[in-house]
Amino acid sequence: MTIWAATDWYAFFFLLFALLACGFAAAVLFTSNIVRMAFYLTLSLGATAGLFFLAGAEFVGVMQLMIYVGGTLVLLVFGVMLTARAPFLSLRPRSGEWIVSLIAGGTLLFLLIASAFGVRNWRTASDSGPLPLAEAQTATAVGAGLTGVRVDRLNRDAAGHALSQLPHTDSGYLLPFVIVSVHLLVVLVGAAYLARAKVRRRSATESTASVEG
Amino acid sequence: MVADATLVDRLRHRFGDHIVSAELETIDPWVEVAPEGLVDICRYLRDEPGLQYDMLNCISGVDYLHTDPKKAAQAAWQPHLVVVYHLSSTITRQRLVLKVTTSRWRQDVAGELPEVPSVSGVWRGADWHEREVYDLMGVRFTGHPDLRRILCPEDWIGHPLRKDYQPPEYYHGIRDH
Amino acid sequence: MCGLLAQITVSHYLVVGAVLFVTGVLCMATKRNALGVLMGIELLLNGANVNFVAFGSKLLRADALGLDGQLIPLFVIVLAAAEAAVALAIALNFYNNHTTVDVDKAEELKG
Amino acid sequence: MVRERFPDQVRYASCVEHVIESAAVAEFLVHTLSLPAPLAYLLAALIHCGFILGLVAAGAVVFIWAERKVSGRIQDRLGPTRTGGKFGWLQSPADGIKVLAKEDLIPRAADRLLFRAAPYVSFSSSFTAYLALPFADGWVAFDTNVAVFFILAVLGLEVFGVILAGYASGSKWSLFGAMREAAQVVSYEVPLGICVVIPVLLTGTMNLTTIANMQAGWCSNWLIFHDPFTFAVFWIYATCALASVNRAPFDLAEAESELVAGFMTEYSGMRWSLFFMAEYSSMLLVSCLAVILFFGGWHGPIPVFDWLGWAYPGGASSWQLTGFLANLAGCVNFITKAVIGVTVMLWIRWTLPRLRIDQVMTMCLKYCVPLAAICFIGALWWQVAGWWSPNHWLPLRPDGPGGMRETWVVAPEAACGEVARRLPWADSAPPHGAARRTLPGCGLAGPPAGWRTGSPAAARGGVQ
Amino acid sequence: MSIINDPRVVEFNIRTDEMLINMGPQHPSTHGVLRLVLRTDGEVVLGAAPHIGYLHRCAEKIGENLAPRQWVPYTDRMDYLASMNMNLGWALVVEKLLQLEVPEKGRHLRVLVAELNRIASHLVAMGTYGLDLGSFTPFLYAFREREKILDLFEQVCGARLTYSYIVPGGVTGDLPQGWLQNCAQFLQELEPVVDDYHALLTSNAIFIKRTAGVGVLPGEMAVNYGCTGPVLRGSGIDQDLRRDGEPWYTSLYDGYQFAVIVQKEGHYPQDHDYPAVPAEAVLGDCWHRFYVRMLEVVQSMDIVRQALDKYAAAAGDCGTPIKLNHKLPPGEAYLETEAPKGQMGFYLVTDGSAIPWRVRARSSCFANVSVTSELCRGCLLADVPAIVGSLDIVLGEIDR
Repeated sequence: MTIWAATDWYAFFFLLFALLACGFAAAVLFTSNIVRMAFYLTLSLGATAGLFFLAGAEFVGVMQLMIYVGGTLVLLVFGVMLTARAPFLSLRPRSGEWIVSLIAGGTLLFLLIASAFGVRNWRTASDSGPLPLAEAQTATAVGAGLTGVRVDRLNRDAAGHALSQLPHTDSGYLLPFVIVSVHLLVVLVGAAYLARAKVRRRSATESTASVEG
Repeated sequence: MVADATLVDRLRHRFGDHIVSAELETIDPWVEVAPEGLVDICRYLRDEPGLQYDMLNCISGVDYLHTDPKKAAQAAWQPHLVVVYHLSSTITRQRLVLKVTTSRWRQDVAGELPEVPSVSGVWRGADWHEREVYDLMGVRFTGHPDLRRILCPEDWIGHPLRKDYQPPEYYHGIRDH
Repeated sequence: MCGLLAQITVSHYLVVGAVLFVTGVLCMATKRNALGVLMGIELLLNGANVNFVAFGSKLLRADALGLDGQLIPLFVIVLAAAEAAVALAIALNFYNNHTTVDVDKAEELKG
Repeated sequence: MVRERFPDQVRYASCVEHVIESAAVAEFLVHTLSLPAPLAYLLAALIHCGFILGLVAAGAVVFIWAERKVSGRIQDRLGPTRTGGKFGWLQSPADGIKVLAKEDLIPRAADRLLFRAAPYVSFSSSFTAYLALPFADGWVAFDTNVAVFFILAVLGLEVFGVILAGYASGSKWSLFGAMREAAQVVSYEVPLGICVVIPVLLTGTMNLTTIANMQAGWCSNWLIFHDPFTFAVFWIYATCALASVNRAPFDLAEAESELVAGFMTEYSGMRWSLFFMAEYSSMLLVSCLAVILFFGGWHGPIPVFDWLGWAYPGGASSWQLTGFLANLAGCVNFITKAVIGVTVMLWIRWTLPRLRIDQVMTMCLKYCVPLAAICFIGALWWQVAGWWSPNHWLPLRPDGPGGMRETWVVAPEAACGEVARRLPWADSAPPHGAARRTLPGCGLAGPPAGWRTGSPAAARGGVQ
Repeated sequence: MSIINDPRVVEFNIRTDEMLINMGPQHPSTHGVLRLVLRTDGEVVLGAAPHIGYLHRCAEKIGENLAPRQWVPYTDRMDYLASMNMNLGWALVVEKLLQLEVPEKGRHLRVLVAELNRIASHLVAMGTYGLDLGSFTPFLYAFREREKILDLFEQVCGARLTYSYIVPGGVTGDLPQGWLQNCAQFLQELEPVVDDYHALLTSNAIFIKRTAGVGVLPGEMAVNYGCTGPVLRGSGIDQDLRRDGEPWYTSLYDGYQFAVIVQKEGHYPQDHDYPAVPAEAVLGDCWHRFYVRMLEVVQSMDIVRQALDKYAAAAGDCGTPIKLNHKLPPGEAYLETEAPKGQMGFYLVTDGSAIPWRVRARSSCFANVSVTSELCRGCLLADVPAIVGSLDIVLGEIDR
């Protein structure tokens, strides 16, 4: 029974998702087959979504699953299939590049990890302890934040009634939200332009070519 | 226009010697034409108002050869091949039979397929029929766009509907029963 | 569990973020396939997102960044999707013109 | 509750709850059976998973049998009659055994790793989506407030398995299936998303339990009857959902008369049956989602248990036999509605010919998207204008003054007022109650977390 | 209009690779062992090359070694869905060579079974066409009714598929007791079911979307390729050998009232209760070919009714089959009959012995399927089964 008492599920799940995310990220790096890379990337991104859930960012986690894993990767696999012909399926990096990149990457990784543990404040939980679960349920707050109301900045009494009003100047993330919306519209139009219609050109050979059996 | 004396006269008048003979007193009257004039005659039959044989129903090959030497000696004909064209018209609803006679082998050299001009330029339906006759009867249709075997495998040897055809004993290692 | 993992803190998340980030950078550096480079970018952005979420999580620290830590990753994700679409379009165009997706061959900027 | 009793375990308790809302079961295990808390949580999680896996597997088995019987009846046949005696009820298990015994073939041209992985990707994603699906008030494995979004996202991953399978098979037919699937995904996901957002918009929450509970009472309270636009949007949802689960007339990825079997061409034995089970469980899933979003979830056409006073009152935190029975009946009610939905899918499959890929894309992008968008605006307008809706016709709940719809908003008044104040039409003061009804979601978490679920979260008071 | 010829459809600026795929000979919707080699660009089929011969059984060569009566079972196996019509074609050409007339009663009996088999064949065509388009149910609905026809045939000749019933000179046996009533009852049962078929397929919106305007075969091209039967009439060419054939064949139908079913541009035949031509449909498309068959089912039902009365009224016997050693006068005869799938022709050359010198079968499906490559050029992959299915081919007849 002691082993059960010592088990910390939070740490367990964190480790699980962290290892999955890092492991599959490494798999993306070391695979040269492009389709498998896409597959590993999905798993890595999915595991990261799990980390987001653990950190209490449910909405971001689901967004990650929906847009990143679902949308982007379907798009990517689409691209892979369109361009996947045997010679390009596995383009291998040159070995010299490998060494240089590994040295640089290793150094970067060391620095980042050192700094991650360097700040004492990050390394330890604050004395007041983490907030309870309910605070993590943030979908509505995120939505309100995007529409310009930072409900999380309201001071509230015990019953949840706001003690003060937000300053008029605080528009939350309304502006970035609008900018991103316009940006997406532009991307949409741009994509439509890239794949725009062209007048069909048909060579005579095409129309008369017969199929070889 | 029915395949009658008037038609034959018309054809003779226009194509002269290309009309070899005509048999009108039989169940299905037929006109025999020379291979050289076949395509022109067919085009005429298809396009000429009043004839308008716009549909090629069938092309058949008939091999006249007695494999039994006794019967061959009694036969009234020398061994030959006949290619029979059955035409009809969806407009006049008339039917016509054309025949082309050719030797069994080109210049009687065994293995050299006899040649008949292709009418696939006149009726596109002739394409497959000619391929079938080529495949099974061994007639080379000159001017055919894609003369390949159609029913037998591409690497089949021989033309099965010929009277002297011997089925192979083995095909890709498979023994014939 | 061992002492280092006795309590999962922001630092642990930062390590994951760092690993993802570095992997992404290496992917971008070493892959010759244009789509592989694109995947490297995705990993890199993802590593950054982990950091944001960790800093913003009130489960890990009381004095956390709060909602900003979630809103910024949202923008990153959305923009990454848009970026992926554009990059894919570029890759496909490149493939159209050069019949290859090897970025090392993309010396000329003209299509 | 957990927090008070196990102050040192609160951290992981709250976080494990995020992964698996096992608190209620875990609490029982800890208190009554005196198990150590971590073990209790593990057991609770396994019980939840077991229930869901059982439901998915049993669902697939039952639906495969039902498909045969329904198709048989539709086609003037009997369907299976012998296996297992009456009605051939053992047919699906018999098929399962047969499939298990089959040789597992992997083509030489296949990418072996991806070929093996693909069925699991499909199956596990359609299984995972069930985690966030409530079956009755509080009967949910993972009570998240982004449940709608979660289910859509995870269901979308099923497609990834299909695409992988098609690519990895090394067969041209499979590749065609995969490409069709990819093309289909990008066309149906957009209208499906818009359709699902409309009930979310009306209820102001993405928590499926709350959405269902807001439709308590008579069937007139169901969201499909909220206004003409929600009524219309249900049919768009049904169309897109049919497309999302690859059922006829949208079964293009596996179109047997065109692509042999599409992405499943090279699969045999167990791997093939995993795809099969994924398909059937997603059918049930989208049907369940439709029931919650449009047909009141576990709240029946007639509020029998509200009359009896058995249903858990709001904020209840302790286990009650009557409440349990009400939930059980609600669960049966819920599954019955979902099964009716699945049966309609079977019926459609055996009636209609298949569409062509360009027609599917045209339909989804050219017709469904604009229609859904119009319905979105229409439903929004209906709500904002506060026009009459059948939802107002009958009291929502006989026991509460004004019904639950009026009382559920516990959001901070100030924040609510803040949003309302900044809206363009803020000056023309909305009618009494309309502000709340139109903008119910501006509270932090809508209803208190764990609202009426009896979970510890409720005890902690949710919002603060 | 096919996709690549459609000016509204534009080319996208994405480089794609052509793919060569083999559809068949083992494929669910090539109606047997037809093999189509498709050159595709994505979903668009740039070219289709049909390959046949996988079911070649040397029937013609075998015919040179058998008496005409012995060859009857080989005709069964040509269009095995319409064996009666195959039998009839062969019997008639032998009789034409022999100038052998069949008694009045036998004539009506032949019309009766041939038209019944036409119904059966068209039902299969309809059912499998639904299957090709992804709708399974019409297939079983069609087979349920066809089953009743097979039961009737079983009562007549003991066989359910390969009848060998109509033989040169007559038939193998007269109808059994009570058969006429059974047949009349079947017609009564079939009548309302036809409406179901129209509801399930002909007027179904998705069915129309999938077939209307797809695989358009202009009348001229149909004639040029030698297409016949419903394929030809669906393209608006008014030819039905039961009315337009040789007297030796049309005399069979003397005294019968029937109107040839032919589709016309913009003409909506409204003299029946069946669905009107949808606006999207183009003359000669898959929908029209399908519709011709559906209307011919009704037409054949009417002919069968007439035949039932005429047969009952006729006196005498049904003809005497020729003997195996019946000498065939030297000569040749060619006769085409209107089989369900098109004009089935037999060519018989004799040299005076009891064994034919040469037997040739002109297959309607052979000509009909040769047009596939023309129709499939530029269509979508999903249209290929729709087009091949609308041609209603039977490989037994094509490969012989």
